[in-house]
Order: sequence, then structure tokens, then C-alpha cells
Amino acid sequence: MSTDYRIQELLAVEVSRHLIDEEVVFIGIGTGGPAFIRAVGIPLTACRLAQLSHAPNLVPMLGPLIDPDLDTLPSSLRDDYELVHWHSKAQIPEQEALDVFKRGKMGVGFVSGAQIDPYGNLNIVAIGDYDKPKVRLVGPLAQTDHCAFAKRTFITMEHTKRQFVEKVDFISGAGYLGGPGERDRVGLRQGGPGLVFTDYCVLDFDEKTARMKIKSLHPGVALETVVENTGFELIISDDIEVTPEPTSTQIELIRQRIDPEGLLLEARVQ
Amino acid sequence: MSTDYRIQELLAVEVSRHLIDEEVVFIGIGTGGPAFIRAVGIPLTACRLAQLSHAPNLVPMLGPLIDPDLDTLPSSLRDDYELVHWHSKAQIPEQEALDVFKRGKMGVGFVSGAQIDPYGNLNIVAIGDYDKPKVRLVGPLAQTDHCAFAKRTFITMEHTKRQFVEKVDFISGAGYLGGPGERDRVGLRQGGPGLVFTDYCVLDFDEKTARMKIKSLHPGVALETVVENTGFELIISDDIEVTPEPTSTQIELIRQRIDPEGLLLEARVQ
Amino acid sequence: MATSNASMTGSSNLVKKDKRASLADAVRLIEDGSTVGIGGSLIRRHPMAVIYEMIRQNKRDLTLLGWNNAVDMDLLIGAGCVKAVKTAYVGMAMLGLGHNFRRAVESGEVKVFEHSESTAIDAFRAGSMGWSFVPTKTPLGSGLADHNEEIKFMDCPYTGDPYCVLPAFAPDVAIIHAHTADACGNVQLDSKRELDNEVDTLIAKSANKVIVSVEQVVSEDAIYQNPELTILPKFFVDCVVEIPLGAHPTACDCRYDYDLEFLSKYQEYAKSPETFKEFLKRYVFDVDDHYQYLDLIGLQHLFSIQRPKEIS
Amino acid sequence: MATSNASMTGSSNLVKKDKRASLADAVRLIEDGSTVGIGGSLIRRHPMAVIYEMIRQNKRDLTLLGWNNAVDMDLLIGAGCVKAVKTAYVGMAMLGLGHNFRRAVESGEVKVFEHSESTAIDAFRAGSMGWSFVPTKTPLGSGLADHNEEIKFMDCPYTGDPYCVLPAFAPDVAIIHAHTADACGNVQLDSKRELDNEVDTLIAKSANKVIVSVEQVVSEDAIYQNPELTILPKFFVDCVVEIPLGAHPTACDCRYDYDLEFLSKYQEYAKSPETFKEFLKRYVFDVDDHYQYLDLIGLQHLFSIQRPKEIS
Repeated sequence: MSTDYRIQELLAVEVSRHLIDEEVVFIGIGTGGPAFIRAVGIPLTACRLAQLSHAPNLVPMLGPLIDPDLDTLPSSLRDDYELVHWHSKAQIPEQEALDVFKRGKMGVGFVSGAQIDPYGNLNIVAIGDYDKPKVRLVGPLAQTDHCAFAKRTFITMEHTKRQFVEKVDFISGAGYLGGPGERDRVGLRQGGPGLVFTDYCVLDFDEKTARMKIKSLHPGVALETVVENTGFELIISDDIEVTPEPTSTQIELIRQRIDPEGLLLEARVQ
Repeated sequence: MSTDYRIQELLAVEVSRHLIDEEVVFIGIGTGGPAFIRAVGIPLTACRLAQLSHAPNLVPMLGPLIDPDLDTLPSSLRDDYELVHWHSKAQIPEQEALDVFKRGKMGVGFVSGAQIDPYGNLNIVAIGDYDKPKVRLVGPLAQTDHCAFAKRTFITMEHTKRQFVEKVDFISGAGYLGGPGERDRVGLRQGGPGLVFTDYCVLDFDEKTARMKIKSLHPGVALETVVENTGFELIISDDIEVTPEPTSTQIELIRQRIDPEGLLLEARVQ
Repeated sequence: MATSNASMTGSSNLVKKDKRASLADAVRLIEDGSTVGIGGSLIRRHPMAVIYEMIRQNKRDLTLLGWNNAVDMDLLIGAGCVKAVKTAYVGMAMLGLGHNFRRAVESGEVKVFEHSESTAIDAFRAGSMGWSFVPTKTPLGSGLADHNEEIKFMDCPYTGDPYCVLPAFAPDVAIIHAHTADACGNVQLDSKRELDNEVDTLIAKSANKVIVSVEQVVSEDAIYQNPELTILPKFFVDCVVEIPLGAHPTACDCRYDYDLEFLSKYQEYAKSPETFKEFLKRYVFDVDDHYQYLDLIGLQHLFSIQRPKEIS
Repeated sequence: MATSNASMTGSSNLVKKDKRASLADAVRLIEDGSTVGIGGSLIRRHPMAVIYEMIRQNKRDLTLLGWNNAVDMDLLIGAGCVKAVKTAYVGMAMLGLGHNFRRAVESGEVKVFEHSESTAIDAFRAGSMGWSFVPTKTPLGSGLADHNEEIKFMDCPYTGDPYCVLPAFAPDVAIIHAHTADACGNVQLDSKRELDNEVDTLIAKSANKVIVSVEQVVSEDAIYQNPELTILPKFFVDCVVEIPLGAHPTACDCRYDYDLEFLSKYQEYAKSPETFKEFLKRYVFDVDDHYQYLDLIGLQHLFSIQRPKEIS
């Protein structure tokens, strides 16, 4: 059943399994290279896979662009002319796109960050002391909105000790904050981190402690590799799974129908 | 110099004199008959007269319709098809039209009411005890917004004792409330009633007392007529003017250019 | 461009959710005692067919929310469905007062929460944004601040300026009328339209459930042609009911005008509770559905209010 | 239809106010120390020609407001014009960090008031509506609530739910770039456009003065053709500056793409303060006006970023 596959294909298939029918899924745009594959390529491929398997009513939302036809990708996902003309079901002003979050209608928000801590708090604002930062980063974008309002966030990360840290230097996206119940205590009535996807594994969060926990290791990845590349203590339970390999049908779907030009999973530019 | 004229022509000319260049002037729509002439016909005619004399940059605004071409009136001002196709400089969502008031950009709002009191407070909500009204009227519409935010309101009224009352039964549009300084005290930082136009006279408000005062009597109207038809004591100063009669040029302009079909000042329907 | 090959999925019979419903089924979503946000303004694009059906189904104790209402609310009030209204206007435009509204408020049968247009709209806006309250200066000094018991007061935390606050409108159900929708529930309006009714979008987004009646159900491809005309993506919409002339006797932008003749007749009937019962019998209870109602109005008359369509 | 007869007015020489201004005159409206709201998002439709001119005029101590900023703010910061920014992003999209921004924040030269996209947009929204503050839940629990000293706290007067509040954005001047305007200042965008930048309208309406650069000045008649494309009626606009390609090197919807080659070059120059001075000399100080700047980029290259136009 298994076949040759690339890590981004494994991740796209794995993400797709966790998408629920009828949910709205928000995907950002505007990055390039590996960040583009993580932030746009994998999520979009996963959305289409989900639509074609178990979630025909899933609604991807790329900023103001709602429910585009994923069978007819534009020649470039970064050219406004192409995006505006991409067949989609709605194009709404950005301010109203953000209202969808605040209104509690967002199912999944895809986010990432320069740092993540055991509670899934994210940082894309500054490294080091906030008032005298070692590295100033770009700022929260809509991450604070994703993390406050989406029913759950799917976090795609590079898996290194520099990124998986004991405490983020700035919370630009609220995870479970200091622990269980704390979101509710500050007034965030829903949401929170759902799953974390890296090149090594899939992680989720322990219900009792709200701390990060290994859910599945990708095929061939050793537990030690994950532990060594994580800057805090992960919860390691007895029931760690192996991330399922993509089936040949899924690989065929991705390569022949969803992303034949490599726009999504190889960040090719036509 | 004078010529035959009708009262609505006199009023249109008089209103036009008080419109200031570059101001935005809000005019409602949706009424019929004599109310239409007062609420729409006279204000629109006045706007065009002002544009053609001293205020070329005056901006009339009819709900979401901004700066329509007053030289090409639609065949009906009550037919949405005609209104939507009327040459105008902008059509904006109604919610944004109301934001223009709140943002403090509205120069003049035209309002009316079933009751007005000496301080220019207006009522179009209920006659009698609010909790057990003798007559329930239609509700405030946007009158509360006009009276709170327009730089000044121009009030067009039928002039009877039933309408000019000592105290309105409900304040749907705030005038000077209980007297000088009270608008500011409740938090209304600008605005207030400017002028009141009736078939007998033009009234303004005394600066010291914020009470209504006769500014000018229309030609041929006796002071007693005004006093008899007003249900409260008016300030009567020594310098009451006579409302200027329209010139023959103005009458010609109205009848031949601005309102040749009688759509505005006779509420004719084509 | 990728080739389309459904057989590759092994699930070629995956079907999208069809949100089309019959008028009767859609209106069954509205429970007695609920709050209902009504789209449309003045005598324009109110979801009248839905309202007639609400009367047919004998809804009771409703609280109606709107910002500029007419025959829509007057009818529901006259039929005894309503206990309270929150809006800036209930009247019949150039035809004067809403007789049923007037009687019901004077008798104390219906309670009014007074609003100005901006306070009602901003309450929907807050609801559409998921906030539970909204600040406003509009009611300061007016009778709204005295008599609408929901209005509270606060000072701006920065300037110290006095403000009123209002609770957001968050109706149990919103009912609006639009031009087109696909079966999935993506709702569109023609590009040339009266912009007073843009508030409809806020009303829908503020609600827990949304019923949209449309002139016409169109294909998904038709929606794709002009995505910027979509006022509600499908995830805001619970059901779509196709009802041509569903706003009659109110206007529908550049498609058809309001029916002044019918509305004048309505005003005659509404003059007394007794004659209004005759109206309800004739135009609501004695007709089985919307098409029988239209038959009563008559094809020739309906053609007379048609406008040249501009469907982009 | 009425006949047009200007002689009847006795004032046939009444002329409408012409709001067109030269780039230099327009930018003179911006005073040192003022707050400036900047339109555009990411690397799209920022008013770049206006920004270059601000540098040429050596503006100082500016506080910049935006919601999603890139080369626009990075340039002004690199040129030493800025003391603080309030926005959710300053970066170079797919080209990484904004080097000048990074250096200036790390050194403490520029202070950042942290925002998320929704808090910045809602602050403009409040300003555009004339309110002095706005409630929001977005910052709850995040570093924004700790570190943006302008954020305060309150409970919903109805539900008791915790909220943050923000002061409205009400910049002294807003600068935005649009497609067309008439000489009176009615500003339009093409109907097919990227809807991220609809926020521009809120930015403009929130400001005390508004400078709009446009690709093209058009006749009043052209505006009449599609009144629903007007994003700002003239009473919101103080001056209109015609500058073709005025958003370069950022994109302008379906008219032209962003100039990735130029932006990459910019990133090279911006790597150090010394080399960035060379950029400023070459592309800003040593050119007299926008056309000389375009000449430097070169006609052939400018044609390569053109997109098929779809105007209204």
C-alpha cells in the first residue's frame, strides 16, 4: 500500500484527516519558500483532500477570498490579478473576514511562529527581552485573532530547540496561556491550540495539564529525535501512534489532480 | 422685481440662502404629499439654487445616494430603479451614510416632527404619556442622529399650536434640551437646531436662552398670526425682518431649470 | 490546470449539502417566543413571503428586531404574533402610520424598545462582529436614553466623554430576502441595487440561524462569475427558499417596485382590527402558498411593477 | 429633463473647487510630529510616491498608523522620519524581515504599539465612525494586553464578560493610493480588486486630513457611470495627486503587480544603514520627481509588471 512520498505529502494527508466537514478553514498568504509550503501549500492541499474524501462542504478562506475552486488553481498564488480572478464563492472586505473570527464562525486557523511553548503559546513579535529585543520580528499579523477565536488552531512549525521553548518571549497568539482554565479566566470563551504539525511528529495537548504531548511520530522518526529537538519536557504517553503513511491513491490525487504543477507543495512559481 | 410666487418657492429660496458652500446636506426620502414637499422638495430645490448661486460645492445626500446630478432629476424620486440609476457621485451602504453623521462630517440635516418645543426639541415617537400614548407615531428614524451630530439642523414644520408646544412628549431629536449648555453637559459636542421654516416665518434660537425667536416673517404675514399659532412664548425682538421675496430670476430658475415638471415643489408623480 | 477525475477519489458520490428548503419547513425553524431579525428597509425588500408563512404557522410572542420597518412588522403585529419590537421605525412610508402597530402600542399589547437608525444598525453591527455590546453617542439627551431600558451609560476610558452603551442584537433567527443564491447557501445581490439594504448583511451575520428567501436559485458556476456580489458565504446561511416575488408588496431593488396599489388596499383593511381580519383571511389564511397569493394579486398587475432587470 | 441654461443663474463662472495638487504641495500638509495613517496592505497599494516625497521633504518624528505594512513603513523608518508605529505587521512579505524596522526597534529608536490585524482595523473603524474608543476581545491573554500601554480593560455592562478597549485611530493625515478620482476629490477603485485593501476607506475616514494619490484623474462623468465604485465622496478628501504607478514597488490590484526584482534590490540595500543611505540617495534624493524615479526603474521593466487592466 505504501509508496514513495515526500514529507509535505505526508503532512498534507495527515492534516486533511483532522479537518471536519462544513468547517471554515483560514489560510494566510504572502510568504515564500519553505514558509509558503508550511503556511499555504500543505493546508490548501489538505483542504482539497478533505473535500474529496470526507468533507465536501469544507470552506477554505484565504484572506478575503472564500471557498475558491481548488480544482482550478491560479497560475500563481501571489499575483493579485490571478487571485482576484480565481473562481471563488465570495470575496469580502478584509475587515469582514476578520469579523468571521470574532463572530466565532472560524473552525480552523493555520498559524506558525518563531517560538512555541508547552502550552501552545506562540510568538512572532520579538526574541529576547521585549523592551530591548535581540531580534525584532514582523508583528502578530492576524495571529492574535486566530488564537483567540478559531475553534482550534493547527500549528505548523519547524521542529528545533530554538523554536520549541520553555517560555515564549512574547505571546502574540494565546495558547493555553499558563495552564488549564486560564483561557476562560481571561475571557477567551472558545478555541485554543488543536494540533501541532512538524517534520518529525504530530503533537496535541493533554487535557488535564494543557501541555504539549506527542500524538504520533512520522514513520521512521525516533522518539529521541523529537525529544532532542524540543526545548521543553513533552508529555510522552504509552499510546504514541505512527503517523499513517499516505496511500498510493492519496499520492496520486495530490500529484495528478490537486497539485500537478507543484505550486502548493514545492512552492514552484510558474 | 417681485413676481407671483408660491409659498414653497419662497421657502426654497430662503433655505438656499442659509446653505454654506462645501457642506454636506442630508435629505430624507420616503414620504408623500405635503410632507414630501417639506422634507424633500424644498430642501432639494434649495440645494440646487445654492449650487447655482453661492455654493457650487454643496453636497446633497439622499440616504445612500451622494451628490446626485440635480440637473437631471429622475422621473420619480420614489422608485428604486430610478434612484439607483440617477447620476450620482457615490452610492454608499446606509450604515456608512449614518457614520458620516457620527463622524461629524454632516453640515445640515433636514428634520421635522409632530411636536417641537421652545428649545427645538423634536418628537416623532408618541403623543401623550409615553407609557400609555394617545397616538403612537412612527419612531425616530434617523432623527436622533441628525439632531445629535449634524452641525445644525434645519427644521421644516407645519405651524400650528398642536405642533409648537411648551414641552414635547418625547425627545426623539435633541434640540437645546433644557436650555443653554445642556447639550454639552450630556455629551453632545456640536450641533443643535439652526433654523425653523414654516409657512408663516423663519425662526432661530436666542443665544443667551437657547429659546426660539422669530427671525423673519414671510411677506404679508402678521406677527399675531405667528403668535396665535404657537403654543409657547416666542422671543420677539425689535429686529424681525421680512423674509425676502424670491427674485424673478430665482423663480425662473426654479420653474424652468430646477423643477420644470413639478416633481419637487408640487410632489407630482410622472 | 489540473484534470478533473472524480473516480480517483474513490468517493465520486460525495455530495454537497443542499440548503434549499420549502417555505413551510424553513419557517418551522422559528420558535414561539424567539427574537427575529428582519431584513429590508422602509417598503423595500422585506422577506414578505416568509412573514406571511409565519402568520400561517401562528407564531406567538416574537420579539422583532430591525432598523426601518413597515408592512413586515405591521402585519406580524396585526396577526398577534408579536410581543415587542426593537427598531427605529414602523410606518407605511408615504401611506402614513402603521395602523396595527399604532393600536398595539397604544393598548400596551406590544412593547417598543426605541432606537434611532444608527443605534439599531450599530447593535446589529456589534452582533455581526461577535461583541456583546456597543458604545454610541446617538441617544445622549434624547428620550431613547430615558425610555429604552436596555441603554446604559459609561465614560470613554480615554477622553472621559459620556457615551451610551447598547446590548448587541443577536437574534435567534434572521430572515432576509435576496436576489439569488446557490443550493449551498451562497447568497448574492445584483450589482445595481439600493444600498439602504446593505444592513441586511449585518442582520444576517448577527443571528444564530439565518433563513434567506431569494428570487431565484442559481448554479454554483453563476456564483463564481462575480464573487464580490456574494453578501453571505454559505457558512452564515441555514436555509435558502426560492420564492419569486418574495418581497411583494415591498420593492426588490431594480427587479420590481413596491406595489403601492396593494399597500393602499392594505392600509384600508388595517384601519380596524375587524377589517384586518378579513385581509388576513383573504391573503394569508385562505391561500395555500405564495403562488396562490400571487394569483390573487394577478399576473397583469404583477407585470406592472416589474422593472428592467440588470442582473450582473 | 430640464434644459441647462447657466446664464439664468447670473453666475455662469461659478467653478467647483479643484482639489488636485502637486505631489510636493500635497505632502507639505504633513507636519513634523504628526500621526499618519497609511493605506495598503502587505506589499499592495501603499502610497509609495507620497512616501518617497515625505522623505524628500525630510519629515520628522512621525507616528505611523496602519494594519499591515511593509516597504512603506520600512522606508520611512530607514530615512529617520519615524518615532513610533502602531500596526500589526512591518515586514517584506516573502522577502523576510524589514531590516530598517528591525534595527530601529532593536535600538529603541522606534517604539511599537503592538496590534493584531483586527485591533488595528477596529481602531480605524472606530475613528471612521467618530467614536473615541472601541471594545475588543482580541488582545485578551496576549502580549498585546501587557505591552501596548494604550490598551485598557472593562467588563461588558450586560454579560460581565472581560473586554479590552482601545483608543480610536484618528490620524492627523491619511495617505492612500487609489485607481481614479475626479478633480473634486471623489475617489474610485476598479470593481475587480483585491479586497484586503478595503480597509483603506476606514483609514481615510478616520483621519483629519486625507491625501489620495491616484493612477489617473478622470472626469466627473466617468464617476457618474459607476457611483457604487466610489470609496470616498469628495467631502472626505483634501487633495488628489495624479501619479501613475504611484504604488510602485507595491502592487496595484489588477493594474500592476508588485515589483519583486526591485523589492529584492531594496532588501539588499537595507541590510546595513550605510548601504541604505545609497538607496535613498539613488532612488529618492537624487531624483527630482516621480517620473525620474520611474525612469530609473526603466520602461521595459515597468511594462513587465503590468497586468491586463479591468477598469470598472
